[in-house]
Amino acid sequence: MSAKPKVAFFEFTSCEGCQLTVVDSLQDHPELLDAVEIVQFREAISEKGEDYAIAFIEGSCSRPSDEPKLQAIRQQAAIVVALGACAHLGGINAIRNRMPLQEVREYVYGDRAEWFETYEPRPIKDVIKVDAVIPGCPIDRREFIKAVTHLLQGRMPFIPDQPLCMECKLKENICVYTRGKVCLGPITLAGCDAICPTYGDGCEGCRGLIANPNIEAMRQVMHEHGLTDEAIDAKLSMFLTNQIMALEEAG
Amino acid sequence: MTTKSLKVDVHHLTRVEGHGNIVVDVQNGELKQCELQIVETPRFFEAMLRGRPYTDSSHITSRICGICAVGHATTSLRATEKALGVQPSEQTVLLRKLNFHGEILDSHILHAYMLVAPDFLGVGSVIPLAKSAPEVVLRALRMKKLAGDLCKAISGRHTHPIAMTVGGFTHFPGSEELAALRERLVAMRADVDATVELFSTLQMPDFSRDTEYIALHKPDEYCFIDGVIASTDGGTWPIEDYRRVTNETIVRHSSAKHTANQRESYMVGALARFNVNYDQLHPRAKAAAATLGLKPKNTNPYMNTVAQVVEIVHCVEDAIRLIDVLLARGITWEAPAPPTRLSGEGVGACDVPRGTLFHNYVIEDGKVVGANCIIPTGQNLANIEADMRKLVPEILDRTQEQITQALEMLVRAYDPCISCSTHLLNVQFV
Amino acid sequence: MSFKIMPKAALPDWVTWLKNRYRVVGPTARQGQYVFAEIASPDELVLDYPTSVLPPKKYLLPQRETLFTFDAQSMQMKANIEWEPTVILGVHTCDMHAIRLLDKVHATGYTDQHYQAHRQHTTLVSIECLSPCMEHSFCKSMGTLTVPEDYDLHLTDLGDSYGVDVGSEKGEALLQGFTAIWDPTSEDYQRINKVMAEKWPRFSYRLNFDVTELPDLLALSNNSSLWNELGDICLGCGQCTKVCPTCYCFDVRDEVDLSLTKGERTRTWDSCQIDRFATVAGGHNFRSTRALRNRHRFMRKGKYHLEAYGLIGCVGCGRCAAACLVHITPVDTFNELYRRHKKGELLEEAKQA
Amino acid sequence: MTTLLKETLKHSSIYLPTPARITAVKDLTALEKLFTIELPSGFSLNHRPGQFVQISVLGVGEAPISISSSPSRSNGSFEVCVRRVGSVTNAMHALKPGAMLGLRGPFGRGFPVERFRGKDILFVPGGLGLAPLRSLINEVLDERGKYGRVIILYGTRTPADILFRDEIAQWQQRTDIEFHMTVDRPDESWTGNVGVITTLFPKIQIHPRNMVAVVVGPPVMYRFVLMELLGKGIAEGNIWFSFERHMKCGVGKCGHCQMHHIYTCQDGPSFSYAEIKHLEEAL
Ligand SMILES: Cc1cc2nc3c(=O)[nH]c(=O)nc-3n(C[C@H](O)[C@H](O)[C@H](O)COP(=O)(O)OP(=O)(O)OC[C@H]3O[C@@H](n4cnc5c(N)ncnc54)[C@H](O)[C@@H]3O)c2cc1C
Ligand code: SF4
Ligand code: SF4
Ligand code: SF4
Repeated sequence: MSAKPKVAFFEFTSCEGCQLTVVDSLQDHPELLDAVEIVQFREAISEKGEDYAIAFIEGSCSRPSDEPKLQAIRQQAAIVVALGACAHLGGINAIRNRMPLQEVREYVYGDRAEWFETYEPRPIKDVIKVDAVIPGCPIDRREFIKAVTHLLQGRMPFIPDQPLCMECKLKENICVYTRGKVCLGPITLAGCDAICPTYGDGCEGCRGLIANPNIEAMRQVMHEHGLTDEAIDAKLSMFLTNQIMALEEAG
Repeated sequence: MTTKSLKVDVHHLTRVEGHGNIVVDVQNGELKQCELQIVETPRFFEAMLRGRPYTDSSHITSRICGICAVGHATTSLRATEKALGVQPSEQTVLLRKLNFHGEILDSHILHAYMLVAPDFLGVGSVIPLAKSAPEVVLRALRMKKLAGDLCKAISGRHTHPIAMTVGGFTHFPGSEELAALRERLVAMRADVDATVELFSTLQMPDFSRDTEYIALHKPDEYCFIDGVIASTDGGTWPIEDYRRVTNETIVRHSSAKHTANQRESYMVGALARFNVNYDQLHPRAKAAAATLGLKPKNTNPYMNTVAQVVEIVHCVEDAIRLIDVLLARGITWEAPAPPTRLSGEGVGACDVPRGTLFHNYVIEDGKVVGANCIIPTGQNLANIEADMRKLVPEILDRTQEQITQALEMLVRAYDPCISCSTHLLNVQFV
Repeated sequence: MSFKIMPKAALPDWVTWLKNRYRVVGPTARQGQYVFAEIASPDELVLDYPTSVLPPKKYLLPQRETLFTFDAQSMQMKANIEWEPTVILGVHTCDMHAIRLLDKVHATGYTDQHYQAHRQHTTLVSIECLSPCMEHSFCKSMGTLTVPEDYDLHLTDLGDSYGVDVGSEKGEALLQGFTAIWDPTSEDYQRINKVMAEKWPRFSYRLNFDVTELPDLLALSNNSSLWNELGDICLGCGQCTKVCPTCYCFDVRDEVDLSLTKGERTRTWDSCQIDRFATVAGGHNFRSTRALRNRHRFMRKGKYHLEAYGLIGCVGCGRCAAACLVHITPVDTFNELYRRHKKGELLEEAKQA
Repeated sequence: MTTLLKETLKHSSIYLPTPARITAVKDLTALEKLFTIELPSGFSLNHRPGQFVQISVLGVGEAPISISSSPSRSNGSFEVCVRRVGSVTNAMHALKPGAMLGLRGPFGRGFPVERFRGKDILFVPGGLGLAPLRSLINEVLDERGKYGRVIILYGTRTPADILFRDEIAQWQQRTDIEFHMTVDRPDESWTGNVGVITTLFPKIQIHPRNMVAVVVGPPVMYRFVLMELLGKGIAEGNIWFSFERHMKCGVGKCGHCQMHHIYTCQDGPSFSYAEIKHLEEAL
């Protein structure tokens, strides 16, 4: 690609941790600023260009009035990339999707619930067409840079399509199950370098499910390691609520 | 007296975390409307914690904010630990403090260099700055990397720490790793000095408004974790009494709630900490404050950024000290301290980069049944509006552009974390 | 070649002595398990370890390895053949058999120079297993409880000393000039005879049939419903293949810098248990179910390798069984097939297919 | 003159490609392009029909691609026909004449052409299968006298998928070739046969004793064509396929192409039915 592609960053319901990770990626790759032209990035810059070709969207869509904004971005951008678990899966925001919406609203806003607009948080692919995903909560810095090189090459970012256990074992981590904890590694996509198990915690599934996951077997394993059905449900709903609800719907 | 009319409508303020609008309406010299509107989507974190195992809370609430993730996690763990009678070990306490310094450094460097400095250096953002003053940007990136690496060594990563758990840690840094970080921190002093020098040359707008400053306080250290709530207006409160200090109210133009203590509003954050805890600062930080022309009690909110620079100095020095203590003790791979009960209520409080943060949980049989989080920016909102109300008339003779910029810079000086502050809740525990 | 005795007290000195000449790796403790790692000081070495998480093959076929670096603009390419004179201490006999198979694979047909470079500069110091290392190992059944002939040095724990069998010149070189060893006395011979005689009863045969029957048993099992049963419980996580000392499949990827010029092509361990492993363009997956992928793995271990390389593909180390969260194990799988075979079920199922 | 393979083997790594230049690119369909690749001077390809090369776009990756030109016509350069399906193949499609690629190979054992001499040959390419088969077809046509009847049955999904139209036009003209074509789904312009490839079989006479059949196409096609051929009494050893399997190395190491104990890249990709009929995973 000859001219620097113009890129823009947008955020919807999110913690902005993924955008922060983008900023952090400059620490090791300041040349990123030579490779692309950032025309919009509200968290970090005041400039505002509307002629972007690649849009990175962070955050889930969690209210109807976000939808037209997403559509406007889709209109402009040749390539839309979902940045992080919120945009990719609905993320942590979707924990509440198994709870009755009205109850959730009233718990937090009491009798003022109607003041604030919301609905079930969803991945942006449920609202607009998404061309590529950079998964994770937050995204992985190296993977972000890699994804940008792929986009510069004119191809879609390659995201590993294998379970996390594969990466975890490459690092020769001690399986967290043998350390008395549970982990969603067997059903979660790799690519984060198994960072949670590496630091002694079980994977929470932030990168989303592998293709054809064996959820039933995963539940069985967690059961065997002492989790109640309720605790298993909690594990599977940290990041995976929407994906698992979709699987349930599909039967 | 001017009879000027003016409408300022900054839609989606940039270089802050989260979505906020500034709306000012002056008609014939009279200030009709002056609001910082928080238009971020409501997040419902408190509702999301309910019914889940207490071990999830820190991981979920860390996702309130990507910048204060360690702060949220630490506060959450403290709330849970108090609820369940967990006594963390001395090593845990030390590691948490060190981790916290990493986050304060990371956040302050980001704010001071990348979000605020462009305003003073006449550029729109860090991107043109990278061209016009590459050494400044590279220095910021270098310092920020070290801050991030500090967090990484202790908890796996800064944004959404991994190894922090109720009662302790699930992973420990090696002593070579700590020693290497110490060496880098020592070497970073040159960058820190350059930072002090840079900010001592930036002319902060001349504005002041006396208000109540609130921060956590401990007599023997510059406090970030635990302590008591202290006010420059006098008085201390145990953190369990946080509701008596924060007195939240709902306002319609904001999906975040306003707070007030002994006056109509109060301020939290670096400047508040500086005003409350000046005595506990590291001598090098006090020296830096002198260089920067910052003395307690300072009532210019624009100086919050300068107070952050002072804290950068403090945190680097204290991090070196903490590493020395840790290395002298030796790191042990210890199991997290266990809960002594599975039901209870607890309040955790930390002074995170942007100010005092409270988490309050009620746990029953290991499950969270009630949660309340009060976020620094939420506490600052009323104070920011009060500042704006005082500032606008003072600068009404300027152009609309200048006024807008002054207001933007004012809000930015608070380093608001809008995505954090949108929880707006009115939770009554039974 | 020869047989020597080294007092245990001399081991630290020997390790230090080796460290001055080689990169020395061996089993070390990590959070209650053992991993092969570079030995920084002799007291880190644990020679009587049960088993390691990953087999020592990682020094011959690293988890990630750069094949070559390139400049995409100038089309300059430079092979990355890496090696470091390395001594691997404390290799169990099962892993020695596995390395033998890897040697065969990488020398059959085209030569893989990357593997060869590592291999040629590696000296293997194996150790006699005197009791089963864990509940899952079944080396006795697989015939891997004795060291294959091509060892360099082989240690046997004789109590306060090690018997040191020298198997090659490479092995000999590890002792050249090290003086704290001596020729065995008749007492030493008696001791080694005793140790060796006593070890056998400690191990049991865990396959209910002789391993020589395994390939034929598997040949009959193509249509067994057992594969579907395994497929139902298998998580498809691929851990079994990562920890296996005889697995060697890899994936290849390019990485390039942001200017799209300089980069490298790397290979990474892959796994046939992963969904897309056998998928081709157009989307056809030749092993589309976990059942088929499980079948492939066990066939490879018990049959295909024998046909392709003359060596059986499983060395009975038991790592895959220990790693499997849903308890799929070679022993249970093979025994269950055998049981079904005896009941005539396999033939029945084959006929129906 | 050295062969590309010898050069590949001389490298310090079997995985190191040799740079080569694209000299021509021709659109065949919306998805397929024909690339002419020039070997470095002094090199010959010296391949057998049915063999493939590993083509690299540095920075993107490597893919196994069959050699589409015949040995007799691969003097200093050769042709490959590439369908764009993913990263490497898309990257190739973006390349213009003059661009550089990396080459390794040729790999695989190819078809045993000598054993086909004197026999009637039935070619059954389906879709992209014509790309590899074209190498063999042209080899046979260039040595036409050495073979018996030459029959080609070509099937594609739609008329738009037809490859090598110019050459097909020539084949259709020739009286020494029996050529039949079909599409699964016709468009308005199509006047020929409609239906899957097996619907062409009734159009030809087969004497099984003297016939070799070579079938290359998508996996789904093989079973049906095989049944047809066996039904006509053609010997199992005379029915040949070329298999596509996922491949990463091309030299029997990466394990991806393994079916049973056989490495498709080394032992194939061409196999006779006799060789693989007992292999559960082959067809
Ligand atoms: C012996 C052989 C000869 C071939 N000849 C030709 C040919 O003449 N013309 C042609 O267009 N194609 C040919 N192919 C197919 C071609 O190799 C694949 O289309 C190509 O590898 C896809 O690579 P990619 O990077 O473009 O796709 P990717 O982005 O890697 O993936 C796209 C899809 O292709 C699959 N795939 C990836 N790598 C391979 C691989 N190495 N082998 C098979 N499938 C793969 C993936 O699983 C995925 O489904 C041949 C394949 C083989 C094995
Ligand atoms: S995916 Fe995680 S890190 Fe990224 S914005 Fe969402 S909550 Fe924050
Ligand atoms: S280990 Fe799991 S939860 Fe942790 S970052 Fe990786 S995918 Fe996300
Ligand atoms: S198949 Fe299992 S038991 Fe056999 S060698 Fe591999 S890991 Fe060890």
